[in-house]
Amino acid sequence: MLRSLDHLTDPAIAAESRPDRPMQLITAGGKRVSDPVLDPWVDDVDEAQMARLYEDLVVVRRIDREATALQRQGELGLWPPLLGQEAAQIGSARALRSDDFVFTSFRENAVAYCRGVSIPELLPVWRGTAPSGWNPYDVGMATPAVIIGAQTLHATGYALGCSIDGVDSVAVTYFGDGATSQGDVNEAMVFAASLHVPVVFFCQNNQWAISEPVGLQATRPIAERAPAFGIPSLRVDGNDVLAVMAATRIALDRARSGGGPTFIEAVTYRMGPHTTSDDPTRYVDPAERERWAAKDPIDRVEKYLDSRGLFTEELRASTERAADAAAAELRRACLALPQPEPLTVFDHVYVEPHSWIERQKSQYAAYLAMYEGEAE
Amino acid sequence: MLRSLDHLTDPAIAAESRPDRPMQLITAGGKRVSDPVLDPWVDDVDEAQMARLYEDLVVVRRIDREATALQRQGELGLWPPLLGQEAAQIGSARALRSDDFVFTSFRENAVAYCRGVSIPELLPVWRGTAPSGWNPYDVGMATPAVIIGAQTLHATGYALGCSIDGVDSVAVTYFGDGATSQGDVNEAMVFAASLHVPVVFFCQNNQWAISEPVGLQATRPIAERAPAFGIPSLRVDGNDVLAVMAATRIALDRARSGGGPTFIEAVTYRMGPHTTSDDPTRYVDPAERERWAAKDPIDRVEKYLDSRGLFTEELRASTERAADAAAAELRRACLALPQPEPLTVFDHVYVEPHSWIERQKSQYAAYLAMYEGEAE
Amino acid sequence: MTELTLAKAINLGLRRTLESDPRVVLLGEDIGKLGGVFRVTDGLQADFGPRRVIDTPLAESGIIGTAVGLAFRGFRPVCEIQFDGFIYPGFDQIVAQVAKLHYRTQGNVRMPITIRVPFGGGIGAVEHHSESPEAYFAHTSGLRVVTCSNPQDAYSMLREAVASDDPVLFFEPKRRYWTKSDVDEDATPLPLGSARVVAPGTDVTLVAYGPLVATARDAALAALDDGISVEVIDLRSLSPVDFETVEASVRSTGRLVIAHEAQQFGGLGAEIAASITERCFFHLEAPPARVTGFDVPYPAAKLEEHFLPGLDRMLDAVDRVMGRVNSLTGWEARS
Amino acid sequence: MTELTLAKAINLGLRRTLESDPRVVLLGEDIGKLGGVFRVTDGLQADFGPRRVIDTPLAESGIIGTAVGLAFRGFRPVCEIQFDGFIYPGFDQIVAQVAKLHYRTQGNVRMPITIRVPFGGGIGAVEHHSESPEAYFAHTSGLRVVTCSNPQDAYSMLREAVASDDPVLFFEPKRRYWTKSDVDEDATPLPLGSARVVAPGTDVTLVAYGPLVATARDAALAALDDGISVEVIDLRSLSPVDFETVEASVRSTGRLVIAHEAQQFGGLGAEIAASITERCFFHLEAPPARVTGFDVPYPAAKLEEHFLPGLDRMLDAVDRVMGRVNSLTGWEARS
Ligand SMILES: Cc1ncc(C[n+]2csc(CCOP(=O)(O)OP(=O)(O)O)c2C)c(N)n1
Ligand SMILES: Cc1ncc(C[n+]2csc(CCOP(=O)(O)OP(=O)(O)O)c2C)c(N)n1
Ligand SMILES: [Mg+2]
Ligand SMILES: [Mg+2]
Repeated sequence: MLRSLDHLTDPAIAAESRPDRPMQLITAGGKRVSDPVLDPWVDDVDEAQMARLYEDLVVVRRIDREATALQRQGELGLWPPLLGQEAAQIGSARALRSDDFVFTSFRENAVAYCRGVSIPELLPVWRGTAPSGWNPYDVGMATPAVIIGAQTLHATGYALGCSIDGVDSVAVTYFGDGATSQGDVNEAMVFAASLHVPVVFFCQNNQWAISEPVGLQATRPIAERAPAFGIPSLRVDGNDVLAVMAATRIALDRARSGGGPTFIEAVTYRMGPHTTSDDPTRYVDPAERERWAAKDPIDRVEKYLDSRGLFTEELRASTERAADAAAAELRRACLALPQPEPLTVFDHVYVEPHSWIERQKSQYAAYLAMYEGEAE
Repeated sequence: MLRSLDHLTDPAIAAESRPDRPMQLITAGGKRVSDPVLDPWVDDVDEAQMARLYEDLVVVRRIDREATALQRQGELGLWPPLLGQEAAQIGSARALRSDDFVFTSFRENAVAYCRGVSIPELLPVWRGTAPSGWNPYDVGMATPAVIIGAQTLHATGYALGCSIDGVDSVAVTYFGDGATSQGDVNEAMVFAASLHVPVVFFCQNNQWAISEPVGLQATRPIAERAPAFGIPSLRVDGNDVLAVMAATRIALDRARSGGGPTFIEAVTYRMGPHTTSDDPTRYVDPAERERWAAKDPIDRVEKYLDSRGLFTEELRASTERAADAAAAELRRACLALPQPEPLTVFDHVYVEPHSWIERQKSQYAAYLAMYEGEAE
Repeated sequence: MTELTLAKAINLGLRRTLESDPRVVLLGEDIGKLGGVFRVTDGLQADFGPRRVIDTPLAESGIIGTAVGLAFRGFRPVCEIQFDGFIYPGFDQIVAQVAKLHYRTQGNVRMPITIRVPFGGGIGAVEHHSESPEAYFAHTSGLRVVTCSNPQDAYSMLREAVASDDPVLFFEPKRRYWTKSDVDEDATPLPLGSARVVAPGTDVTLVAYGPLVATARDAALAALDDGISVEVIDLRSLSPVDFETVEASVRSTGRLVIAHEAQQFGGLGAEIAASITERCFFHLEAPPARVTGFDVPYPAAKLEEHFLPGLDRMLDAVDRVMGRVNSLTGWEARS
Repeated sequence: MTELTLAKAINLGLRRTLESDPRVVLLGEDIGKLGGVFRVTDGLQADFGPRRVIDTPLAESGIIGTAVGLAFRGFRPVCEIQFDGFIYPGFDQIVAQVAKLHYRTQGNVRMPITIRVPFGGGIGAVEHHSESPEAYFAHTSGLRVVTCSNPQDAYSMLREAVASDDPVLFFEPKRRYWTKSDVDEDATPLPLGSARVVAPGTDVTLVAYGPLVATARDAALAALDDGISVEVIDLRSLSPVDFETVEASVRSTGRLVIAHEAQQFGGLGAEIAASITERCFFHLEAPPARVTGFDVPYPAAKLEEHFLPGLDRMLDAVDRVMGRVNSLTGWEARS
């Protein structure tokens, strides 16, 4: 199977295989088209699986919408919507094994969902009740990295660990188009190629880094950069859940079988604001957004299923029930998040005892005792 | 003339035009070969100019040898030999205009020589009498950057300034193969491409970063990386002074006429130790070094001149006189460098008065006065 | 004289600077159409064009390194770092290049670069958006470090920072961006390196800067109710520190409290305490007290009120240097 | 018991650690065949292979970031930064990731990373090869910072640093790499966070660390000739500082001098002076004195003797805290 990627390591041919139109399996209109590179990697995806992917897409969009609403209502401090990027995240994350390990930026809530992060665990960071929501070792996914690009090196290091350990687990890192300008992301590619480690670089090119269009970060397609570092790359329609899954499987398979790193550019679009604090009307051309709305990742799966007679009322209803339940759970969990105890501010700074922190903590405890006493 | 580079912006074709053998005009055996891309750029280089380039090569090698000797004799704290890289530095630096501005690493003493840095000015950094040896504005060249890769961003910024000012001066930055792994160098390419500024990235791939072979930094030819950032690149025989000059002229011309950045990889070899503190016997394969010795940048020019009947006894003798004179001046200047005055340690920290430094300085002056008094 | 928010005062300062000096250029992420995430550069790209107000690729080392090259060519770059916690990828260029190039070139090359950094907490943000990294830069020779606490200073200090031939780290107290007060463009500013006594007092000197100056003034008012007269000094400049002003105050009060949001260990409070102790040892009635953020990473938003030194903790420290009962005496009794 | 140089003692420590813990891996530039520019890793790649002693590409952020990923997978990476001045490109990964990940993940992920940094001056080097950046890291919550002054400590502290489940910045006094003395592999080491009284005394407490401990001991001997008994403390740990040991000493001597090579403003001397003043105010006979590098970029080699605090400047500070004539009294008389 690896052979199918051989051509990508030769940049001369690779350039040809990455035309302006990214690789696709389901068109915006819901038509299944064939792609000789991708097809073999999803021939096991049957009707039931497509229905499950559909449910995933709908549920994570609903989670995202509900979280956005909670922020608007003042219940979350901030939320980074993934609206429009559902297929890129679901298609890739559903291709992973539980022993793989994922290092993301902060917009990858659908990836977290696929990894098994529970809905309540998505919230503490954004409600401000804790610096993170889950134990990375429970789900094989680090908590979000806010410093743009930093996590790509962590994935490279983790992958180095996998290869030292001789296991076929893979490290997968998610980052944006803007992140590709950071030194760290380029150093990660240098290290990954040089150390030949099993890491997948998954770039969601959503066309924006806050207000900056991707053209300000890169004058060539982003997927072109990796081969020059010695890392084959794939440019895939990021709104096509099936194509994304196929591309990710190719990359994972290469990694597991000792082929080293692969880079995937998933071409998608950020349909919402950068975060709930952002005002995209200042910089987004509504016509451009409209064009992308026509390529919606969920619409096309609906149409595809429908064209096969699979978009039954039962599927629609069960999916809606699942989405409703997720939204309700999100809201309930959000409001139920406990206010942290004051002295926990001193917890987990160090593993081992640290005289300075311990003194500060006990002094602050005395402070609280004294003034809480006064207040009573 | 720019047309001649057009093909390089298409990576598919560019890959073809950069075969394993870098572009060449004078072979290791001293034969003038033709290269359709490079030829037109050096058709003005006549016999007299070739003789001058020859003298440059010999003189800078002699300066380098003498400085190395001075270090061995304890007169310099350190010296980074450029042995083997004379053609890469002379060929490129002699292509520049005086209003261009150069940002180098620390091994570019031949570049400094061409920029008009006087021989005594090369030494203070290495003898430790001052943090730098010349005024950058006198010669259009920053003093060396020791932090690997940092200067590439400075060149990009300077070039941005040129383009804001609407002048056709060019910023040229020199760095090594090892430097290409640093985030800064990659960010410099991102910025240069995005801002479309007149900068030339000149990479001397001398096969080593201290003890690390270039294969540890890059699994693909270094010249391949730039096109992926949107920067055309040229891969040239760095031991061929004429080919290097032609490539640099191409890049400068592109920059001056609004074509933006160009990347040049000059393939050469570090024939000496990394610095005089280094012990390359720990890691260099003598056979490899021998193979490169056969490609010596000076030998081939001698042979080339000889084949044209130009390597006259007169040229040989006058060149030797020039080299002797340079070496003698170097030695004299080195020994004559003054011990800096103690209180100059406080000079030039700030442009404007700074209360804290002024107090420290006057307190240290009192200290010196008191204890120098005692000592008498 | 116009009433402006602190953010708008900086915006006005940038505008006037762009108007009066053609060598000034602005660089940063999202500073163009968006006007920066805090709108501090709002409207400037529209009015001065994309070659003077430059949206850069997303890389802080790139921003600072590019500014260095511009300075080499005689420009006066003003860089915006989007949030305090994002300055570290640019740390090498700041510490090894910006701070040292004038020294390295023996005075031949100047680095009149201003690096604007919204800093500090109190806005309920996620990680990396509430930090106070000023001590790193104040410990770095070759840099000037300043911060403002009110719109008038924001305006004038920004202009002085850009006019300075030295590199200046300009820390903006982000939780005070929306503080409003009068700004007089023609007012004669204090020199950039000087502190200001913002409330006179006789018993205790309370030194603060940036976002905590307002809190310190409130604390001084509250202390007065308790019969303690607190002199509040707005430090303004963190490198150099105007020790003359602090020293004069402490010589008269005999007591010093220093407040900052940054972590305590190795923070500026230590330097001020140490330097003032060196200079005024025999005038001190009590050891200088520090009221600071704790030595933990900046915590989650719902805990930040415990991390941040507020009015009550300042008053507790005032009690401490006054020799009154305070939490430390309580602690000593317990331990 | 073997006589070893400090460099060889660290080499031995690394070797024993590699032998006893299969999760230890070494990362750095030129640490393989070359054995590092100071030969601290000499022979280790040959004996443990290139998958445990890894020559990395030339990028410090890459080295630290890769180590973070390895730590995520349960490894104990030991990174070498070639020289002090090259740590800044890795600053973001250290400050924003290594230091914070345990806190960020609420204790779920540990970062048992050791970052080895040859530091300090006195070797006549070019720029960026003689710096003392320890205060940046000591001011960073979540990191431990230590340094050694002799071969025995070099060996045991390295082993303790690697064994620690917290990230440790391990500063190696490069100009003492060739100091020789006995190393006992079986000696029971002091805990990593503790200071050590290396010469007892009664009049003045002199605190030093790393390369200046030897100078401080010499100064104590010289002071004795002058009738002054100096107690020398080797700080060893810079975060946390073992204030109990320093405090106990100052309570008995009443006088404190702190010496470090790093620039003074905002350096560790300030923290120690401030903290000890807080704790021992009424025991102090004089304000704590600091003997440090000046607040200038590290100067050219031929000037470093003026930058570096040597024995004479230490004695001058001892005179100062003893109330004897010293350069500061001279300065005060002049100004
Ligand atoms: C080092 C750093 N600089 C700046 C920021 C502020 N910031 C947060 S997200 C973002 C844009 C990221 O764009 P991209 O990588 O394309 O990811 P996207 O937001 O589109 O998912 C910026 C500039 C940051 N978090 N970290
Ligand atoms: C940031 C940084 N890291 C490490 C070093 C130490 N160092 C000096 S030169 C060098 C190798 C540079 O290799 P290359 O870029 O190929 O240039 P060359 O020495 O071959 O001219 C290294 C690692 C440094 N100067 N700066
Ligand atoms: Mg994006
Ligand atoms: Mg090299």
